[in-house]
Amino acid sequence: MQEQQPEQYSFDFLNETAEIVTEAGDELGIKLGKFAGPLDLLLFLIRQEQANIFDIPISTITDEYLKYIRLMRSLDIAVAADFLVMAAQLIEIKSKMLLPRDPMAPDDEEIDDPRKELADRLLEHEKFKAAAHMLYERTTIEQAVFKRGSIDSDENNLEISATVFDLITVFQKVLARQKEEIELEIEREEISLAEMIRRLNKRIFDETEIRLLSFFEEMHNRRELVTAFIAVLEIVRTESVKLVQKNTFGDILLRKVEVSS
Amino acid sequence: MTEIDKDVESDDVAEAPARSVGELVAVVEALMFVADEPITVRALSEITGEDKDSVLAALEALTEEYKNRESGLQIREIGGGWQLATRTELHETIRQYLKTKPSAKLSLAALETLAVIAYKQPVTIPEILEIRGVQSASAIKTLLEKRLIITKGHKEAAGRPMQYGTSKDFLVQFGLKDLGDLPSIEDFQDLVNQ
Amino acid sequence: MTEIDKDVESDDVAEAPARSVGELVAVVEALMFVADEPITVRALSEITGEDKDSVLAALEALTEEYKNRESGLQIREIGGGWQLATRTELHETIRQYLKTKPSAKLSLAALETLAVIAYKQPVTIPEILEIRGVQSASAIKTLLEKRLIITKGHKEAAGRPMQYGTSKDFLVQFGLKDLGDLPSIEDFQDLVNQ
Repeated sequence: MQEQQPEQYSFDFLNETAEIVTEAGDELGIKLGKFAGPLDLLLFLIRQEQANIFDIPISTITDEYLKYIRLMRSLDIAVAADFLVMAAQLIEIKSKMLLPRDPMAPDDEEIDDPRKELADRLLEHEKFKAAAHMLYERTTIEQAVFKRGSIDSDENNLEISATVFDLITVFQKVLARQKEEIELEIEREEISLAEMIRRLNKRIFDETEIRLLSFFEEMHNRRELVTAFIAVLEIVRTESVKLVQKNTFGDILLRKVEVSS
Repeated sequence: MTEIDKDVESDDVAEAPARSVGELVAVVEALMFVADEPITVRALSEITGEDKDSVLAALEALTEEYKNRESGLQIREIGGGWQLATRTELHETIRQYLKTKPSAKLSLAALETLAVIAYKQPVTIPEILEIRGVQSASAIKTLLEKRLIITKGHKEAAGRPMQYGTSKDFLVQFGLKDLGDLPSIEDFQDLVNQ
Repeated sequence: MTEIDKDVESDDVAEAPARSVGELVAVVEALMFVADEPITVRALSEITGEDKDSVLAALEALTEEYKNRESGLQIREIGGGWQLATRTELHETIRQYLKTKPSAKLSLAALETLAVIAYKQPVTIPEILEIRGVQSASAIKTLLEKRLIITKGHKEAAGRPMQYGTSKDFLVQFGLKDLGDLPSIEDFQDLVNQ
């Protein structure tokens, strides 16, 4: 995979209509061009060579396969691991084929053929592709059949009919929510007394006067509230700030003391 | 491959199709069946492209037919439209069926609570509150009523709170052999995180 | 409140009600109409108090009747139960009335994964990978969300991987009576070799 000069490809990548057309956006990451997977690419190459699955011209196919992967890389398309695994397998088969055959071995090609396992996999894959096509046709037909419209006795749709998958999905969401809350909690608890005093000072400096109650209401939990309360006591004791209550039961204000007076 | 798409465009009704009376009756029957509410003669006429008199005749023929063969269903003219419904005499049996119909249908709150109980059992109400962050009392009542959960004795802790776990019905309804059959978080990690 | 248990035990039925064959057919028809999913012979037998053979005979008589009178509806055996639905040929008119489009099709990747699961169930993700040659995680997630597949417990093997199989919804959406209704996978071999 070292040479960088443009290669001649025996098929036109941009204009070739392969049989595999996948519209699923969600699988883009694992799709290589039009090929859903390495087996699809192999089948395409074999068909292109008009070769037989039971007698794959492994050397040619391997070369084509590797070219395709190089092309992908040159186009900056991430080559999925599945394609690389297959590339390694092809190279391995190719090298096995190059080994001279043991002349003394029994004349049983079926067992010996290093391509057999691959051929079996390709056949199996083809079968399931045919099965997928059958399912596609069935669901198309099925969509021509309609169930009755809703009637009074149908339960209302607020309720969901649950499966095990719903259970685990919901449980994961609950755990995620709980984790988020705990993290928030931890974040909040990290507010030290010094930090609280600093914040309070800044507020009074900026606003001249603040309502004690609304300051306390900004706290997220009991612990923060306690810190805030101590901060107020501290600030009143040491700084030029005083607590003011204009009338009984009125709002208590924290006010900056005028230094000039 | 699919020829289904075709019909989407043709919203206006074409030239009156050469349709036999029997065919009109069949179409009217199917349309009443899929409609969510009583369907008017006018609507039927527009869709089928047949005049109102023919539609009305088809509806009347169908009504007679259902009556004559003593079907479990009947055609009713109601609220300015026509409707397919069950025959009044059978309501007792139908009510009985609807009542006993097993249902795994749950509200989201109940489903969440059930999930927590299934995965954390045995678990107490305060523990569920801790995990869900909200009160679960009515969800627990629902789940007990639906017999999806059962009590599992008191926890040996302060206040001896009641513990809950899933029932045998839970396994049956969710198609599980035993609790070990429940997928673990790890099983779905790869799927869900994508 | 839920009588889920009932149907598990009471295989034998209450006092046989004096009901004519015609009446049973009518009740069965009405129950099928009310049910919002295919209703099983067993459920019908429990509600009506008639034995399963009589119920089955009634269902078959009804199926014939709908066919003979060229109704716009049909009775189908599907997803392990029986269902009343519209006749296929009428889909254009019905779709025009409902103003619906055929629902989104599954991607090829999802269909392939579903095919492997349908034929190889219970099957694990690594086993699916072996056949498809590609990672199938997102396809599996889609299929789980669409409720076409369900988990089938853990495999007793290294790592105890989760196993998957098809759901009842799968049968219904693909028009299958049961899994035996699927064409044999070996039949596809001949197609491949051509």
